[in-house]
Amino acid sequence: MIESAGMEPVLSVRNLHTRFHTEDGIVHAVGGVSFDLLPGKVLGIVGESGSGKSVTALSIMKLVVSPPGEVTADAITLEGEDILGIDEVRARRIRGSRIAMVFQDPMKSLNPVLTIGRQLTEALREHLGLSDRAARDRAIELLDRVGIPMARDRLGDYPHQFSGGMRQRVMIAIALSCNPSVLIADEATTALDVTIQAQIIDLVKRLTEDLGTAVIWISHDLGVVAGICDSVAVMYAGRIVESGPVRDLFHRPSHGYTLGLLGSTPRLDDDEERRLQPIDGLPPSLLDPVPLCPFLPRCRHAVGACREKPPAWRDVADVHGTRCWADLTPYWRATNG
Amino acid sequence: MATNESKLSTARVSRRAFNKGVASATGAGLALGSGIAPAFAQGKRELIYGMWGGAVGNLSPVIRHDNQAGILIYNIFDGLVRPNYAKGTIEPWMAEGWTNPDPLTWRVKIREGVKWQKGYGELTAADVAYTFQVHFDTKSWQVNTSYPQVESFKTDGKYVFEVKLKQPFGAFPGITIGYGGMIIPESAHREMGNDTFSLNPVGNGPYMLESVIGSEVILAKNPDYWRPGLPHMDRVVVRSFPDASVRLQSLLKGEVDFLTHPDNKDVPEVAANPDFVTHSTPGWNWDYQHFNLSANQDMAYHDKLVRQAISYAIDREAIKNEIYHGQATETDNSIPPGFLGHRESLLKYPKNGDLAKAKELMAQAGVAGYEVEVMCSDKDWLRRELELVAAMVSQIGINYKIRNLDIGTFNNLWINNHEDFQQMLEDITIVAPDPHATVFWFLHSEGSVSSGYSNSEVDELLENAMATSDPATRAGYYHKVVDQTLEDCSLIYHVNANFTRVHSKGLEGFEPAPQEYIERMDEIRWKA
Amino acid sequence: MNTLAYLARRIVQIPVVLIVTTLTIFIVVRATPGDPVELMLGMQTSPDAVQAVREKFHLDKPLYQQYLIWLGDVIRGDLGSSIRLNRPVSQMLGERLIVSLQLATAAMLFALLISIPLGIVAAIWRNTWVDYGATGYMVLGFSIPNFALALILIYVFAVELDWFPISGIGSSTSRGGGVWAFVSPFILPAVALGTVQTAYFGRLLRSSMIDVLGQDYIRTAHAKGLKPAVVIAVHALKNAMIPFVTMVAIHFGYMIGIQITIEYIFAIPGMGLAVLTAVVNRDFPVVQGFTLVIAIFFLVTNIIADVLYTFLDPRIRY
Amino acid sequence: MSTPPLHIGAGDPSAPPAYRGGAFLACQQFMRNHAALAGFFILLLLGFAAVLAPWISPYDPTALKLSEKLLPPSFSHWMGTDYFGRDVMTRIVWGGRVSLSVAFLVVFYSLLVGVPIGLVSGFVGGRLDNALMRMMDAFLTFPPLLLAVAIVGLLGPDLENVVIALGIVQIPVFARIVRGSTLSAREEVYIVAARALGASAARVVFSGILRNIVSPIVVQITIVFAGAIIAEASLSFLGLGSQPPDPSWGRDLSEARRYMGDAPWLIIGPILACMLCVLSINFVGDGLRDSLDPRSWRAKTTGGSTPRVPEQVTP
Repeated sequence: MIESAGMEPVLSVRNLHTRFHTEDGIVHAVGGVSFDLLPGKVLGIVGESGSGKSVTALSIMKLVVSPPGEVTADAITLEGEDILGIDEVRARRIRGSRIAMVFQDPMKSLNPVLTIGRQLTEALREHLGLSDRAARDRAIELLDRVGIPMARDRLGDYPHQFSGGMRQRVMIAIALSCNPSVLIADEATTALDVTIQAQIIDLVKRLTEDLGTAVIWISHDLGVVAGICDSVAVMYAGRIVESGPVRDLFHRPSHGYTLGLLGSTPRLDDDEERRLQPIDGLPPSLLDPVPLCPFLPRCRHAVGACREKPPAWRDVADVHGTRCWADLTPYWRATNG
Repeated sequence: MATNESKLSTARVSRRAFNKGVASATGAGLALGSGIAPAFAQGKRELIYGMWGGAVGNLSPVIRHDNQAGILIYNIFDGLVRPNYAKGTIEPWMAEGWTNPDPLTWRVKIREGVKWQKGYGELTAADVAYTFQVHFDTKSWQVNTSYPQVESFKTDGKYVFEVKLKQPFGAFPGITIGYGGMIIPESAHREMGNDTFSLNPVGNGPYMLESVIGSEVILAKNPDYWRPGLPHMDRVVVRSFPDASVRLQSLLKGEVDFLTHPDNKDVPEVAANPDFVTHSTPGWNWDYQHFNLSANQDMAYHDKLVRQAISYAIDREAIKNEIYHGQATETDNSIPPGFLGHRESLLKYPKNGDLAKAKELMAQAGVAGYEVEVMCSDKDWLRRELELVAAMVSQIGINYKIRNLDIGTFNNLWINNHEDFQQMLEDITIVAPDPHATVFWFLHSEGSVSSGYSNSEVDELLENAMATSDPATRAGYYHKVVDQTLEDCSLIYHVNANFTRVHSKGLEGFEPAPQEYIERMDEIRWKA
Repeated sequence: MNTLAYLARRIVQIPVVLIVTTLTIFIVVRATPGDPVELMLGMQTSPDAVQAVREKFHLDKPLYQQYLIWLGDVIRGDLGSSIRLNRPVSQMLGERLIVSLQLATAAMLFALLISIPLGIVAAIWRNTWVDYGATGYMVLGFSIPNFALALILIYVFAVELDWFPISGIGSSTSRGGGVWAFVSPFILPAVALGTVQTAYFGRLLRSSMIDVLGQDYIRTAHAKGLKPAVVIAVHALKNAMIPFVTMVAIHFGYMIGIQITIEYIFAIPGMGLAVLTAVVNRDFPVVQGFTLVIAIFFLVTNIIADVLYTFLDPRIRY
Repeated sequence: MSTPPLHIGAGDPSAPPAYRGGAFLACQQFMRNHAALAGFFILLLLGFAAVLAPWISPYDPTALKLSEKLLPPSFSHWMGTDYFGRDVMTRIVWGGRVSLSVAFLVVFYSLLVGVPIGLVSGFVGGRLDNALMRMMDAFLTFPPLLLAVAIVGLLGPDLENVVIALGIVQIPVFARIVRGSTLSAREEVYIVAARALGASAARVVFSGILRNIVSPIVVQITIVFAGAIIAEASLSFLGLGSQPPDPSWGRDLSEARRYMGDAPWLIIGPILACMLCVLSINFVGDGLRDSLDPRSWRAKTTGGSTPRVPEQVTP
């Protein structure tokens, strides 16, 4: 469990479970996730696709439709308010104003038949009750901030008249329009090419620092996570298997899966002959989760304990914990690496 | 035998009719859903007439028109003569009288002081001559129907019209100046021309044409009609209802005040309905099976014994009850009641047919059975009748292969090229109240609608009947003709269908006519 | 600008299509056995009576010449006159086209009134009993012949309950009376005629709504915290409407062609019945004149449908 | 030192995932759709009833028995008798022969002509496409019932002409749908790839494009099939449909309208038959459309991909 270091977390999640009742049985997409998000900080959530990253975000945003979905947790508190049991009307008031989200594919995330201006000012009018005039000005200001040239006369344009990168900027403008305290970016840069990725990452860092917005950055790309996040949580098969400060985690990986991830990511400062070691096998079936460590079948560093009892959470450093029996210290690297 | 279901509806109808009656009497006749225009102060003077069939055609007496248009023309124009159905005679009308100085000359005295509508002057003999001339100039259908015997014609003074005939013609009053007696105003026709005249005809009858929009024709009262105080109605709105049962339901709902041609099935029920008056008069028409004797020589029906067998196999009473629901009279000859020369409806063939005799005749003819194509037009009750008849004749081995055609194809095969059909079932409305109009055209070998049947003796009898004008001798001739047809069976007659009209209880002044295309609306009025 | 170019190209093509249509109808009707004049003149026609009328309507000339004469007249705006009714075709058209359009509009309004909510509801609560109920009703509407439905409607609503009149469209009473007198005769025919369209439109809107609701931008709209009604009405519907409106426009073009049975039952002076009587009586000028107008109407509505498509969907600029 | 892959809780690991052809998966998917299954069996039933009519019908559909006129539904006459005393149920079974055969032939002919035209004009494009489409437009502008009247008038009222009359109007409908799908399919990468591999135009069209536009065609087949049954009924209502004595739903329906007050079962019988037939066709159509779409095939959990979170998670 990541304990907050003194500051009051803006968002804290305790034991979040999300299940889907499908014809083939109950899919445990998220199997007990807990974390805290500190104000102004960026928490990365990393993992393969299907590991429950996006479902976790959608569960927090209360966007999972039930049935077939079913979201349970001990507590989800946003700015001190428990948003677990609130009704749909209250949830709707929070979405977009207190907590906002940016999605992966900018090409499809904007409504093709509505103008950019309309999609920008909607949230403003809904949550802040701004008049059309005021909303327009705010929208132009937002577009300027996210770096869209000639914002004033682009309001009337349609999404298909914007490039991928520009659209993602608009998405960010929309998300930050009501100055939310938490921004969730679900694979926000995955669909963009590398140069644009870097611009978007800088944009998010700059804006969140100015506005003091806390960010949950969901990605499967360790490089991006390293660039933007303060701390990281590694998810596998619906559970957080390791979390801690980003530098700590990269240099002192303490879970077989984290090690495997790092092993399969090329690094600039690698010497040539280091061969990448892919993780073989397939992610486990989420139908009937096994009490043992879910990564066991694919883990290279499994020890006897792994096969007998489920790994308990243990702290490796003051804010860095893992759920793995193996002692992976031999694989740690010097911090200056 | 009205089932309780219909009693229920009757009760409901009467209450609704009662409300409507009260409302209209007090001039506030806008009942929900009833189409009656608000009544006038001094009682209603408007009638809505539910017409059968589709839209009404042209309304000029000098251009071929269909039966529906005939009804309207009959109320826009008054003819030279008028049939008296009760006495079965021809009465003077626009013609005050006519004399027959010699067998080939007829002089007709025109009534004086009759005005044309819309100020086109007075009706004179010149108009009559002009009308005949238009028929001959435009080679209209009447030349062959009503004026085949006319040699020449001229006016003698302002009010006398003289006609010279090629040969003596006893039926001159009934046909030449009867069916052919609708006169048009020379001044109006010359001014408008033939086509425009047919769109806004100018007549001398009780009603003027006000408008024709879509399938609705509005007739307005002719202010200077030659019979003072008539007609009682200011407006007659004629609306076409193609579907018979819907037409009747519109009457029951009060959307229509008067209709003709209801579905025969509903006649007994509506007759029992106290809010409506039903007239079901024996009509001057008949259903008949027609054999194409001018072609298909190899077909068995060319043997008259087979035809007699078919006539014996027909249960005419079943046709009357199952198809016409009692609204018809069985008959086996072509002269219906009310015609000169009528003796009995059924002279030779029993009402329920005689299957044994039919089989015997088939054996005599040495015919075990055969298949024949029988065509029928698009009249739904005739199609049902053909299915019934087919079942009857199948009992003596004859298989009627039914071919129901649309009216265009049907008439084309029957009227115009005579080769391509074997047998058919049709009904025919007789145009003039004289046996000549029915018997001659169908049975004379040169008759316009002959089926290839030629019997010199019958031809001679027909020509004699046409030539004499003494009714008794003409009747005698027609009796012999009928006896011969009963023997030859070139046509097998089934029934004379009744002509039915139904109107709301509040109306009076109707005079039921046995002819489909005559509807006298000059004396119709709403009861006070 | 290319929308106008596309429009121009489509409009230029209309005459070509019309010529093909009218030529085919011309040949089919002319080839049907039965000569209109003989049919009209009936039994006791004298040969020269027939000849007189044939000359009047150019029927004595060879077929291609007749077509060219007719085409020439049409270009000059003269549709000739009916052989059977002896009335100018254009006059008959004038009266009946309005009635047919009124009936088509009434039926379309009814269909939209029922199918749009049904389609949306069936899409939102898909695969629940709401969806099955709505789809079941729509398919029912699809599978009952409109004349059978008309008869049942008349029997129940006009005869037994006496809520609506049976006839009266295009009649003096409806013109003369108040609004209700004008509207009421349209209700039952509109329901009878519109029910089939309800099924088509409902199913189409349901499937296009389901597609749209699955799109990412709907999820974005929800993430923005917009009211569900706004998400459905603005975001989803505007997208789902694009194929829907096109289909509605095309079906409106069909409307006149399939009204015959309803006109027959409700005694409506529309175009269908007039053309049917004309075909049966081989009244060539009427058949050609009316089919020409029906074809023009169909093509125009098709083009409107395409233009609507560009107007509604900003991504497509032809 | 890699540990052997251990399938935990994923069913019997030893059964190799047998390769199952698309057809099998389509059937599997179709079986899941209960409505489609029900529709399919009803259609089968109607088909058998129509084919076996002479042997299974208790009464002769055309023999008149005036003594038993207008009897209400009873044990001996499940749907009562009509105005000539004929058993309504028998006439519906026999009527099915006419209506179903007309509908089947209409679909067959319009498919036979419409699909190739659509394929050619969609695939070839350019001036040929424009010409073909304008011709199709011309066909589409014919008022359907009027064309039927003219053709039945021209060729006579027997069944074949009714089929031709109704079929002609449906040809452009198929042509336009097939053209639309071909146009979009032609742009798909896999088609371009096939052509890049040197596949002949014919192979590309018939194996590539045709297979992928089967589902819109199937949906249209059900609509045209249902439409044909109703059109035959409308034609009979206008007096132009099939010839007596063989019964047809349309003609019985129009004859029955006169007895709606006294004998309502006369009108209910044909309507129910019509609706049952069209409903089952539509359910089968929907079922086929879903099952023919590979995306919707889901392999059972033995082998195959892990069961994923359902596609549509958000409201």
